[in-house]
Amino acid sequence: MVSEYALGLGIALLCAVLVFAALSREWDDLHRLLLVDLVEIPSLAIVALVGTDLAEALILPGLVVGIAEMLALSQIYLLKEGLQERPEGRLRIEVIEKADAPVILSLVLVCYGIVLSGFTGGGIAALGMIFLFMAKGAREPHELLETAAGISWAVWIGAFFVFMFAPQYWLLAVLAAGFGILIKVMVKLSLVGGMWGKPHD
Amino acid sequence: MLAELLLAVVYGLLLLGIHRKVIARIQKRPGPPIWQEVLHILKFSFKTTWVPATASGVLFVGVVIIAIAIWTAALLVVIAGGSLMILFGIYMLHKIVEHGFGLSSGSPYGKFGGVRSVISAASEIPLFVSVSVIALFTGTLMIDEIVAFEGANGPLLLLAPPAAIAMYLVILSKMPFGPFSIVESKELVSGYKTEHFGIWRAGLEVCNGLKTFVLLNAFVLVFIGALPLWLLLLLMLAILVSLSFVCALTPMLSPFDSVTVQMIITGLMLVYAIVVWVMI
Amino acid sequence: MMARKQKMAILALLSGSVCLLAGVLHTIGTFDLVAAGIVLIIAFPAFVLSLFALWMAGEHAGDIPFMGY
Amino acid sequence: MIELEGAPLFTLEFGDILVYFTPYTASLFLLALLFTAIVVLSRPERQVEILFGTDACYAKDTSIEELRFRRFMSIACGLATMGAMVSGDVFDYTLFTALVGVTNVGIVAAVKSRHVQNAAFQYGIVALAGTLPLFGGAAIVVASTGTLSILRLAGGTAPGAPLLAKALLTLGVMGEGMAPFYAAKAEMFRAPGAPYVIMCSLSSLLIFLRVIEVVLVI
Repeated sequence: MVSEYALGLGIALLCAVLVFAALSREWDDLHRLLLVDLVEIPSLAIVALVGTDLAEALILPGLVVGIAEMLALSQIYLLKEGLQERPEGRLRIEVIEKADAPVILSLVLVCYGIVLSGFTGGGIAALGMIFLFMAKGAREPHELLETAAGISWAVWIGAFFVFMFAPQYWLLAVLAAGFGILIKVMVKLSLVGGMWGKPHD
Repeated sequence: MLAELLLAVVYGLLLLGIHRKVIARIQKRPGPPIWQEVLHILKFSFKTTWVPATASGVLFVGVVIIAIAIWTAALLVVIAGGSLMILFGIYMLHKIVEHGFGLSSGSPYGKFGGVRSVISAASEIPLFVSVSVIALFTGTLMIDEIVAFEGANGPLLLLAPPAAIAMYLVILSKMPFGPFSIVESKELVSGYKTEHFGIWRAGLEVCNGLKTFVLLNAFVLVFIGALPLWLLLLLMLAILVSLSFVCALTPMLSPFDSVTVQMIITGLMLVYAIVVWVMI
Repeated sequence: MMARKQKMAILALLSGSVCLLAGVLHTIGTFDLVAAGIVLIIAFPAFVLSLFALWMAGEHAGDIPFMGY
Repeated sequence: MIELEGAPLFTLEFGDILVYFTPYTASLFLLALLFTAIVVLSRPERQVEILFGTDACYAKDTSIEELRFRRFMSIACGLATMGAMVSGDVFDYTLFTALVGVTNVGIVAAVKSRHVQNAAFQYGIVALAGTLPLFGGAAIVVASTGTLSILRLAGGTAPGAPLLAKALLTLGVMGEGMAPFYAAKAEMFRAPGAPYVIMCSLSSLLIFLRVIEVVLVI
């Protein structure tokens, strides 16, 4: 009887072999870039197969590094192909731009996100902010948001040090970590709404 | 320890001089005197020296210091009977040194030398195979324990001849005027050394003397065993002369062929390592 | 401002005596091989280069300037 | 472990995450540190180009902006390499290795030469594909032995890692810039800025030297 883990591993490795076969046959750079993104998925599957809390902790950094490489490669692709044009148009709905509703709706979402805290909370609060930015057609202050993200990340890391060196203050550390990741995820996701258009105009 | 260091520098340079002499005699040339490399150091150290205007100064000078330092470290590892892994690491790092020499000056000749050194990266893998086969046979990588193993079971040269051949080829690929010395072939003036003149070049030659001594010494220690000093030096000389014969009788390969041949050798060595691993 | 020759002489003397000291201390058994080795790895390249530089350093300023390519 | 490379000199544990030095990894760490220091201190060289068929030659200058970005990337690469040298658990090691891959692309990405950018892109594809065997190898190690700590795996208290995991780890590191996959990387060395470019080859060399140690002891 084959164990479930071995079966899963076999299937994931088979997928990996398929992707690599495709990668070796493909010569168009853009398509290869897309295929490489597909390589990430079986690799995450292999990590996920571990099936413990640790696996969850391992997937996140793996995913982050993968996405970082992906972004860097896409940027180089744009540079080397000389593709400089970016979409100019934005969502412009005058009714929404003038109304108060988006403000209220996003306020509700942000408040609910803060109540939830952590990853999910960050996601929901970010949704509210994205909605606000898109509806108002506003340009968010990138530098300010980046600074906020950086500080909250430092808070998150600091919380981990509290866990390691002063475990008796765990409640404080949990709160700090939850708050840190909330702000971090919120800010990072809300940048997605503002990444269009000319950079730094 | 200081005595060994000085001996290594002088004897290594002497070996390189003998290398040139033997090659010359095989090719029916008179050849330079055998202490030519020692004279070279003296000559270069008495030249006016500066750092080229286009060079990346810190790297240009720093790489000379690093070159001498890593091979001093390698010699100390061999003397102390330390880990073969460290020796292997230092050997691979010599590639970075060549790269640094070539690229730091901005000269196209040096750059080509450095890039050629980088593309012949396959030449290190036989050493790794040799190291891992030794580990499989003796169960250790510390040189003194390997020597003790040989005292009990006979020299590794007889137990694992292909590993010895692999290391021999590794030493060959670092010898000047050999089939694989594309990094300093004459169409690149002097390859990666082109722009290092005066005392920088003298420092590099000190490193070369040390390197030759360390590699040959490690070969004798690892594959034959502990010997009295005079016999060790004699055996090193014998191995060097055999290397000189190979260098004198083979043409320098083109960069492409050199890399291809090194890749084929690497492939064969890997197959051998797998066979040994399965058998033991 | 010290002359280049003098600077190199000091450096060579210093690194040379450090090398010698490490070697001697190792021989009489005060230093173990690792400690002496680390000292030697740092001091020996410095000694070699400063010694070479000492030989040819001009006693007064005014090297031939490099004119560029 | 003790037979292979000498006893650990220093160990620092944060639960599962640990940092340790053996004589071998300590020497590799010091080299990474040394070259990072050179990157910090050194200015890039001015590459001299010859106009083909003529006697004319000219020296290229590197703009300050490009210099800053590439120096930052090289320092990041040096830090990632140092991290890979000292980290005592397999997953952190693979993470740092993947980071070396990203920063290597970054080091040459700012160079305004089509050849270099093309090479960087091709290398990036290989490096990104290499993360699958890397993370996969680490995941198989933890799934089959229950621990990621190299010291515990080497000490014999945990069952040895399967051969598949070791092979995948080695393959992944080779994908980040070693021998057969090196072809994608060679053109990157056309780029001017020797101290930075050297970081590319030094980092992949050092992580390769480290993976040999990891694979032999676990």
